[in-house]
Amino acid sequence: MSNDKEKTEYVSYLEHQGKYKGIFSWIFTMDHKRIGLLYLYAIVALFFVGAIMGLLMRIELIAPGETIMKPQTYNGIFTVHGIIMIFMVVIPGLSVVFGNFFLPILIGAKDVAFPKLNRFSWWIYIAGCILAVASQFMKDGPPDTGWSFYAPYSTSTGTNVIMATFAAFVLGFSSILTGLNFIVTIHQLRAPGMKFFNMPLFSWAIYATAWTQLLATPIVGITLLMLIAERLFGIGFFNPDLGGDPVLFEHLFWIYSHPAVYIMILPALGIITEIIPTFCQKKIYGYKAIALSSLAIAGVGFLVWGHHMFTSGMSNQARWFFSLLTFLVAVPSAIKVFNWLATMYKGSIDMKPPFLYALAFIFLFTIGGTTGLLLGSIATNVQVHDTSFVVAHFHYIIFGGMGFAFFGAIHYWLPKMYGRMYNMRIATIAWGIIFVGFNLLYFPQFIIGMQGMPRRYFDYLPQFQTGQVISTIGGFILIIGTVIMVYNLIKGARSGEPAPANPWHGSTLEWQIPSPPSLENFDEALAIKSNPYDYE
Amino acid sequence: MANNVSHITEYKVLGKVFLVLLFLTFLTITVTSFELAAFSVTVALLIAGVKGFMILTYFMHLKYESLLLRILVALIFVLYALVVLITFIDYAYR
Amino acid sequence: MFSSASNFVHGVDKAFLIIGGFSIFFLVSFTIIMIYFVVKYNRKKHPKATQVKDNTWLEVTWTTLPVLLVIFMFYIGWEGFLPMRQVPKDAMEVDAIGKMWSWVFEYPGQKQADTLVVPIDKAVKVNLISRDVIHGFFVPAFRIKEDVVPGQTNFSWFIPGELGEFDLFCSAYCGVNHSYMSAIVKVVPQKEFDKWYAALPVKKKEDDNLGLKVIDKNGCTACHSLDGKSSVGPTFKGLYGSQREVTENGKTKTLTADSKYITNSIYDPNKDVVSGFPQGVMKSYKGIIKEEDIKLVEEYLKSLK
Amino acid sequence: MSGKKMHVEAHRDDEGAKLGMWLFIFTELLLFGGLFLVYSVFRAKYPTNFHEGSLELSVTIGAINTVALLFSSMTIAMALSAIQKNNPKLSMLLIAVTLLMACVFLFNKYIEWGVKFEHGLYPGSGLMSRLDHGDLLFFSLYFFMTGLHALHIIVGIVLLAICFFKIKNGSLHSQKYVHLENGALYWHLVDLIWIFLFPLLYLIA
Ligand code: HEA
Ligand code: HEA
Ligand code: HEC
Ligand code: CUA
Ligand SMILES: [Cu+2]
Repeated sequence: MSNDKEKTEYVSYLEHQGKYKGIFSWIFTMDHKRIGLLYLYAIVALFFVGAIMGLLMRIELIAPGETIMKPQTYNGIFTVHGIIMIFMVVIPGLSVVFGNFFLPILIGAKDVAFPKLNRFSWWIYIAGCILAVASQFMKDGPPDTGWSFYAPYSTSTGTNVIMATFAAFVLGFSSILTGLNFIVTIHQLRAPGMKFFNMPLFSWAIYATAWTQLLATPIVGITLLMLIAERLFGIGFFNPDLGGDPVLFEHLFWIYSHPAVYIMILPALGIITEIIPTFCQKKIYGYKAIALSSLAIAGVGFLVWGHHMFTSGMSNQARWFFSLLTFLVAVPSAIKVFNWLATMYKGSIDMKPPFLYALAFIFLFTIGGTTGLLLGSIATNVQVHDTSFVVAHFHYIIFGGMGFAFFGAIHYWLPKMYGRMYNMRIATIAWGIIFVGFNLLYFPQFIIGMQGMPRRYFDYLPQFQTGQVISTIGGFILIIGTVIMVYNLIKGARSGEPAPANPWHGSTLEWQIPSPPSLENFDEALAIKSNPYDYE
Repeated sequence: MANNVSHITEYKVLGKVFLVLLFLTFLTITVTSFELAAFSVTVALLIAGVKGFMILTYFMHLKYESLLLRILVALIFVLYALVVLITFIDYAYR
Repeated sequence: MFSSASNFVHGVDKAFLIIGGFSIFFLVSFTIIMIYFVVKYNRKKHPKATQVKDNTWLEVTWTTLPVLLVIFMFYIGWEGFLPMRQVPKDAMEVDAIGKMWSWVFEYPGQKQADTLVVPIDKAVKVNLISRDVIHGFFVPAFRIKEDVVPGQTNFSWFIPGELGEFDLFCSAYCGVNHSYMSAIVKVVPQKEFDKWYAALPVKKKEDDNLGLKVIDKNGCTACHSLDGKSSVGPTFKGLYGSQREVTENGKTKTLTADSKYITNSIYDPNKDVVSGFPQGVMKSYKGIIKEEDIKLVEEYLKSLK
Repeated sequence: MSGKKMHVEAHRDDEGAKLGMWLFIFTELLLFGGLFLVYSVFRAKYPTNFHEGSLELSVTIGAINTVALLFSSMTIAMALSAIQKNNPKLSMLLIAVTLLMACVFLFNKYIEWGVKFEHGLYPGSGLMSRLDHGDLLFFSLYFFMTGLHALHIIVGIVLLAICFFKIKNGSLHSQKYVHLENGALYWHLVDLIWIFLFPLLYLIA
């Protein structure tokens, strides 16, 4: 593979001098690690914007009636909160940050298959973000449709829907190209000797995610184009006044957006699968089962979209079919949880922050997932559909799942990415505050949801106030914890103590190279283990 | 990395495939001009399916590609068919 | 739990209890297991991990058991749900008409009310009709919910089992005043219902003012009152000919509400925004309301002094 | 730091590039797949309107276009064979023929759409909004699907034209032809989609 390269001195990718200098060495970089960091910064910034909007909603909801904003503003805020969080933070999220940074390293490659394409995806991601943010400030005001853009409301409201949907389209394009890139990378660039079943499980998760991105995103792409055409020309696809069918829009939207939730969670499951064996110093239990369950989730996950539409007037046959499949798709997730617990059994457990996040993940994911079962059961869905129970479900599983996995991943890999260490004590304290705040914030929403508090409500009846107040308090605790965490991480990355190459005694490939890695990742030939989690 | 040596398809084969496709096109037009009612959709889609298959196998060289790619292509069509079928579980029973 | 407010409460709450029970069971046992492992196998006490071999039987078990369990859960849910789609033949039919931010209930014999009054212990079938966008018909106490989709008639039904008043919410997001689109379901004894029904006035003949018809058809009254009250948009009363203070691109100016102004307000509502009202709420009706019809609207507005 | 200036040294992976192209084709198939799904739903809902709608379209133009695309598909496949056999001249000629056919297709499309536009039938026109529901949906779908397809034709033309010039300046040759291979794959995809569009829009009665 390599030509006669002379032994070179080690230079980290952060210091490497390329063709461009200064800021351009980042904007024009083709290095997968730098692109990963660029995504990280963008995503953290957007997450911050989205989180502020979440808090604004919480403040508004602290008491019935108008508290700090008008209904129209509230509607704009939850829409934009949803669009930012879903399309710009969690869908790309883990796969573009940690997938970009670590996928090539984990499989022993120098870079992704198409570095230029990778850079291009990053550019259009930014273009999409700019479009979406701009749609907030354009003349007609922020879109107020909810992130699901349901027709015919979205075809008739006067707000800036076209720009927001177009932004989502552009972001989808970026997502497709990233997925494509990763699939080819995994197929073509595995280090010699590494078979599919020798790959670390995070790569498997990325692989399954990438397929979902590749195959599901085009459907929402075309749907959003149809929506735009509908608004521009009145072509009638989704407008019942013109013979169209709004439920068809729901179908098309969820054909994408249900698989999209697995785009969010699969890499998170993969990261937890990396963290647990490392901190237990133990081989992962049931490697094959975990690898295949990722594929199973991605595959079956394609066919259950109708569970978002149980009350839309679908045929009864469709209702039971989707409900049954929804239940079945929960099983592979359950298998993963069992395997993680089995991995901890007789391990040698080190309670470092990444592991704490993994534990919290299992707890929160179980709550989020099992409330998913309550949503998937038709009888109970009728009661809690479109109530804050759903809101609690997906915050638990997205923020509690994907979000905590993100926090765990950054605590796990920060020493490798920056070559520095953060303060463990502060990290642990921040973890505790975040965990408490999180549960205070979302748990009450399950209860008021079951009692009938509808979602997307600017105002509510007095009987729901207790829950709403607790929830708002939790929101503030949560944000305190997050700020401490972020501060600690930034400080660590900039001026922490230098980190050794393998601070956690991990066994996968990224720990066998210096921290931070050099430009080409691997300057020496490496030995591929047949099981990446070999702690013998 | 080694350069792959793709299979080279002979001009003659391509020409023949084209003739078959031409014939099939002619066939659909004539068949659908009869009133076969419900069948015309099926027949037209069937013929289109055959044509698509020919293009995939010969023009797009799938015949000479790796088994993996062939399986993937097949899976995409299966997946799409499933999505359509499942959507129609709703529409057919409304 | 298990109130008798409607005939579905039992089935739904049973599903809540069973599925929720298993969920809590798993949550609690996972948590206990995690804590136990974390304490027992802590690195301080257990510095070297014991490698454990995969056990195929264990894996097969924890795959098949959950499969059986979820199929059982599915069945419980289906069982609780199915009655919601099986309406008895003798059910009384009421149309629930949702339009932006209010409900109207139409009883047999062209009688309309804005509260859903129903007799106790009698089956009621509610036909769900939307005049504009998707709404949701949701009565939490009865455990029923179904979307009100324009262009298609969905339905919901129930047998109320308790006297009293119950909240009815719009559950599907439908615009600015989504959270105010609520109503009351009032369950009364049969006698009282009969009396109430008899007293209910028959819907008045549609107003034959052509301009008002256009306004009704396009749902303008969702935002514009005809009687001087301010709601989402400015009232129509006394609008025509008055001086309007509007903002365009941040600049405030005063215009006279003449024919041109009305046309512009309908075709390009976000250009001159009336002070004190939000921008972007009213959509453009270009291509939806024809110019002739706007003339009719104007005639009508002139009459609203 | 010699030899490491360029991060990704000119490492070539034709196999990977081709796999990438196939994956892209998958997304394109599903993109149109979404439209076909919409088509089938509305066809099931308004069978007679769709029947009558398809009678309005000229089978002759559709058939000519089908043949043009099939023919171009053959020539581009031959162009690939030619370059593999180290015959750049012939390859360029065949690409030129392909491009010509593509232009014939677009010209026909232009005529077809032009007639409709003259009759006032185009998305957003006054006539469209007065049509029957089923007819409106048929023509909306017709314009949307053929429009998107035509867009793909144009992209294909650009891709193949690039290949043409690459052969001309010698950067695409019998040892390095993956660009042409991918361009051809894309072109076949465009053809493949048309093969389904043609009967569904023009023929099925
Ligand atoms: C990361 C994102 C994510 C993930 C992974 C999931 C996972 C699941 N979701 Fe969720 N969901 C969302 C994000 C997500 N969801 C969002 C954003 C919405 C709202 C969209 C909107 O309307 O705005 C939503 C809405 C939603 C609905 C529609 C609600 C409604 O509007 O009426 C339903 C209904 O079935 C549902 C079900 C499920 C199920 C069954 C799973 C399963 O995959 C969960 C599997 C996990 C477990 C089961 C837990 C682990 C296992 C155990 C603890 C062992 C015990 C379990 C068994 C024995 C099975 N979700
Ligand atoms: C990733 C997904 C995600 C995340 C993380 C969140 C986070 C939060 N969301 Fe959520 N939310 C959605 C996705 C998400 N949301 C979606 C999809 C909807 C549906 C929209 C719709 O209906 O269409 C929704 C809807 C929604 C609602 C319901 C609106 C309604 O139906 O009426 C509410 C209400 O409370 C809410 C609140 C919050 C809050 C308080 C947070 C908080 O957790 C935020 C707290 C965040 C922090 C504490 C982190 C702060 C970060 C920093 C401080 C970083 C500092 C950074 C630097 C220094 C660089 N959200
Ligand atoms: C979703 C709410 C909504 C609907 C429906 C709506 N409007 Fe409005 N309308 C508004 C708001 C808000 C304003 C004030 C802001 C502005 O000028 O854009 C307004 C302003 C106007 C004005 C200018 C009023 C003034 O005081 O100067 C006219 C005239 C008007 N609307 C006519 C109509 C007509 C006719 C319809 C129905 C075909 C209609 N509106 C439907 C919300 C609505
Ligand atoms: Cu009507 Cu919400
Ligand atoms: Cu889902």
